[in-house]
Amino acid sequence: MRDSIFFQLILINFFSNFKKHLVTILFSTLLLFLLTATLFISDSIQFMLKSELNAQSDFVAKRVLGGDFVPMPKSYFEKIQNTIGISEANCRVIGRYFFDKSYWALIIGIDPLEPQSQKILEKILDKKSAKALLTQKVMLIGKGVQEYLQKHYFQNFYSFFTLKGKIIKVKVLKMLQGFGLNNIILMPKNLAREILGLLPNQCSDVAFNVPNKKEWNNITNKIEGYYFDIMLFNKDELLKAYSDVFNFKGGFFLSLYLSSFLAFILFLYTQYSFISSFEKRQIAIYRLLGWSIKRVLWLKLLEIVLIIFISFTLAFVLAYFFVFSLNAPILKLIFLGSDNLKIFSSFYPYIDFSTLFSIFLLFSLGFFTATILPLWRAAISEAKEVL
Amino acid sequence: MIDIQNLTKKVQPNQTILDNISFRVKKGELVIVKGVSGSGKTTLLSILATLDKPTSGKVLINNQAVHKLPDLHLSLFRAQHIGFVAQHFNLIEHLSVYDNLLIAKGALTNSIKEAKSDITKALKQANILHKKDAIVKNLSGGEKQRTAIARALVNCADILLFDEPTAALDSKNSQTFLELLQNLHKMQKTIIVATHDPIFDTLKAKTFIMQDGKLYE
Amino acid sequence: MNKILLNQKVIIYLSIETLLLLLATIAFFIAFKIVKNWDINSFTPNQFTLERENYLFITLVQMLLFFSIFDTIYFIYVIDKLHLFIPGAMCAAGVINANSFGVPLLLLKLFFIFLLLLWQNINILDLREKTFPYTKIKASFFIIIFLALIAIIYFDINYFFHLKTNLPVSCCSTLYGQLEGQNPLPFNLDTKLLLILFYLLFIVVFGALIGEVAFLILLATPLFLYIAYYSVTYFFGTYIYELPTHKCPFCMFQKEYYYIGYLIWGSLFLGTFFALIWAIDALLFKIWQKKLKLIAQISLFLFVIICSSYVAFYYFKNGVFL
Amino acid sequence: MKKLMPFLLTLLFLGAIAIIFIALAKKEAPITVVTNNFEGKPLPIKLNKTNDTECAMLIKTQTNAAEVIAPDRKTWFFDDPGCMVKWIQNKPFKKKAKLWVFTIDTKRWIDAKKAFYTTTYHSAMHYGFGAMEKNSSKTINFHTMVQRMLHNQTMANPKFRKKLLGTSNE
Repeated sequence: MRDSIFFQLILINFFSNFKKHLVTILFSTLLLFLLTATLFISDSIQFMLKSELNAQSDFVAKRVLGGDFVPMPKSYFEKIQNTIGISEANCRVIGRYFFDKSYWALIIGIDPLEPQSQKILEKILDKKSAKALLTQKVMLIGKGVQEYLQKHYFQNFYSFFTLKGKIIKVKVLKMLQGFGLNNIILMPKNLAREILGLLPNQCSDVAFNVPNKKEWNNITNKIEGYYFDIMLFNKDELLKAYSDVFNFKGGFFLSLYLSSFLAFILFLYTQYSFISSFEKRQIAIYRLLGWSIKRVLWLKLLEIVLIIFISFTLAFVLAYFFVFSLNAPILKLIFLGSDNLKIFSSFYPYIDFSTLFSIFLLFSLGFFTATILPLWRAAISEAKEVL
Repeated sequence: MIDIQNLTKKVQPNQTILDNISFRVKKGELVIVKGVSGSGKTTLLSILATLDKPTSGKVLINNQAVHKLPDLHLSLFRAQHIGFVAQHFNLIEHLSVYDNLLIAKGALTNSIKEAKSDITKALKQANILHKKDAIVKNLSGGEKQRTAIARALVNCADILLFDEPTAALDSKNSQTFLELLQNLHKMQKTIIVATHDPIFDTLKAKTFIMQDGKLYE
Repeated sequence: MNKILLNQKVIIYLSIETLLLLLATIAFFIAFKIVKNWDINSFTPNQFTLERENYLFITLVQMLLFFSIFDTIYFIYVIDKLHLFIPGAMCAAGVINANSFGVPLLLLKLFFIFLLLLWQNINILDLREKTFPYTKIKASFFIIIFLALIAIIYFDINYFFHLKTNLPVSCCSTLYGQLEGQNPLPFNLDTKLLLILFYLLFIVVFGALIGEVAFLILLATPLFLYIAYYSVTYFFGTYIYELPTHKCPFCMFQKEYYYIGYLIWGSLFLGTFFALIWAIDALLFKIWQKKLKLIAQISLFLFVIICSSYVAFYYFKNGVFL
Repeated sequence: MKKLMPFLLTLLFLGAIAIIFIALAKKEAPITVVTNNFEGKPLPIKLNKTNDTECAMLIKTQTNAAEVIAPDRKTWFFDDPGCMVKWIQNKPFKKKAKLWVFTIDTKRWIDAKKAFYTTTYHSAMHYGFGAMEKNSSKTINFHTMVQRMLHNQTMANPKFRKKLLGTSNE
């Protein structure tokens, strides 16, 4: 690179026409920054969702009544549990607890003695907290819950108001760390039943694993045939459903972006169509010295490559800082506006390089398409005209 | 060797700049083309420098019919064989002397290592090595000319063309230029100078006179 | 609105295709003019303009080639990622077979790159000569390329607009798995014969490259490409996935297999394309290009080595064949 | 050596072509379709050598198998009446084609449109339709069978299976 005359001349030309390029770089950096930042956000969310889903159990069986999911009797659980091919079946007690209208957290009842179908729970439960959960009225809470409690002057406990009008005081045992655990409360199963208003012989739903993925279809077929009122959801279906949401949002944003990209292309075209006499003279001198049209054109195109490269690097650094350090103020609202995504507090720095590659491809192609004609027009400047 | 046959150049159908010119220049010859301004000297020179194409006639340089070449090959030919020093030198003013020569070198090669020694050599030949890193804008007229000459020499061109070389120089600098020209002549370069300055009358050279687009010996 | 059309990757892909079409359209107009008016011996201003436009034309097509290669890689990547939205699809195989436009589209895209490479080759030969003898051929040839691009765009639109997200498709195991009793291999070959053919044809192509037997390359290379496709899908693939029942040409593009698919298919196509171009040069233009030959040889060799080494490593590791 | 090489390589290439021809001649491929069935009568199925066109499985028994004979005398084979119904739905010759099933009770080919179907038969693709020549209280007619097949009201649907059987399939 350093031994390349081409490279030297690109730099020389770049700084000669710096004012002109500066405007371009500013615009393209802004545009790329917006796009990169949104893609970072959506990639990061998708990654977080995926890893959260991977930690979930393979299947959840839910009971439907009145068009909504309702608690199911334990007999359902027992029947499912006895099906050959499934493991870690769990009669789950899980549900939303509304602190007030604007804030709710997910209560998950756990029994440390049962096998856990959710891998993440196994990780959280150390010996000490398992013992406490067996014997005391305690809970493990996420960061969001902690913030709520502090705001409302609860210190290390909360008084739950059950659906039957009873008040139950529960001590905070530990804080939960990690994404996806923001608004979660873990507590003993029976306590959770009481707070959520479930009867002792009821489960919210049944979660279980099917280790042999080839059996998934068979098991679904079998268990769905047990009762008319149960539905089975597997991890893959959930993943598809989640992907859809962000697919839509990302795509919508991208469509908006593309219209501004079109404007940018037009801007580039006019920007580079104007060739100053200063620039024209320079090219004429190149031609005088034996540079062919083809060679001049390539030199100019490589200058564009340099501009693209600078804009891209700038945009990448800015977007990374904006999303993963500043937590994407403003832009975050577009993505996390809907409340079902409350579980995230900050973005996990995950970058999908293929998306970066695709932006780079599209952007550079657009850039070249816009500038090739003006550049060519500049490159065919005849030396004799400026002698 | 340059061989021009029946060269005619028209700008518009009725405006003839060069009218049926034929002549030959042998290798290592020094030729002076005299004529008042507007007589077509510059056009003739730019056709010889392969920058312009004739309306009709043949231009053979080193046995290559240059008027037939497409731009890609013509440019390569120009870079390899022709050094052109224009009246206003055509340097890029805001760059250094070195960078100006680098551009010329860039037409043929992409290796800086290769270019560096050639550039130093050419600067030495044109006696401007001491100003290597100076910005062209800050040079005097004579220095600018020497830079332009160095640039013409950097690719080891065998044909050198000068358009009004002394027009912008004072008499002292003009004298220095003559010495330089004689040195180049000794190096067996084919040189063609278009001028109306009588100072060249002192030189021993083949002389043509240009008048209204016609060439007389 | 179709859900697929709102996918980021599909939008980006279709935008890229639009831009490529734009580039190609400009090139097409110049090509048309060149075919009509090009005359290297003429000294009219018209010819000079045409010559200048010729350089624009060349740069445009070179850009088209450059971006088409990345575009095709990106296309494979996109359809691989789309399997999330299509019920039943496990990888690109299901997505590309989701409607009847997918497979022709992919084949067309590969063929398009081959055509562009061939064009670029003629271009190099053309520019080397001082009279630009092939410029008219080049321009006419580009008109064909342009038509191919139009076809690609047509298939693109049809493919993505008809990609249904509510209809289940088959995953690769049913598409490429052996149907009961049915032999999926061409010419009724069994695996043993397929492998014999694979290595035999490789020797023929490779040897023909060394011995510079152009006509043989022209005959044997397409057959080798065909046989190699089946060999990789039905034999070598199973060693990549380490599963005798997993027969799929696309899954190897995924991260689980270290994206090896890009290398395997890339080297195969590069090798066969360059071998063919070399042979065409030799037969048509009587030019023997050392560089092309070398690239073809290295790519093909690399391809066969990678494929074979998967089998060899599996054998060393487990002591048995699948 | 250098002169011999093209010759040798050509020989090798011809060898490759020869292998292809030998392989082509060696064994017959499974049957998926039979042309020129001019009589319009159902053909006997070569068991384990004939593919079901819809689900691509080999047909292992003639009982409850089905055939479609198109107006152009092409014949297709199916191992389950359900497969036949599914396959023919988007074919242009849907109405003109002749449909045949091999009955369970009388063990012979009859017109599928005139046959009756039990709903809980252990059929090849688990749709549950078993072709019968004789009507009974447990059978449905062809039209109902087609409707149920297309509406996913078969034994392959777990909820519907439960309704049909009254209990789970255990």
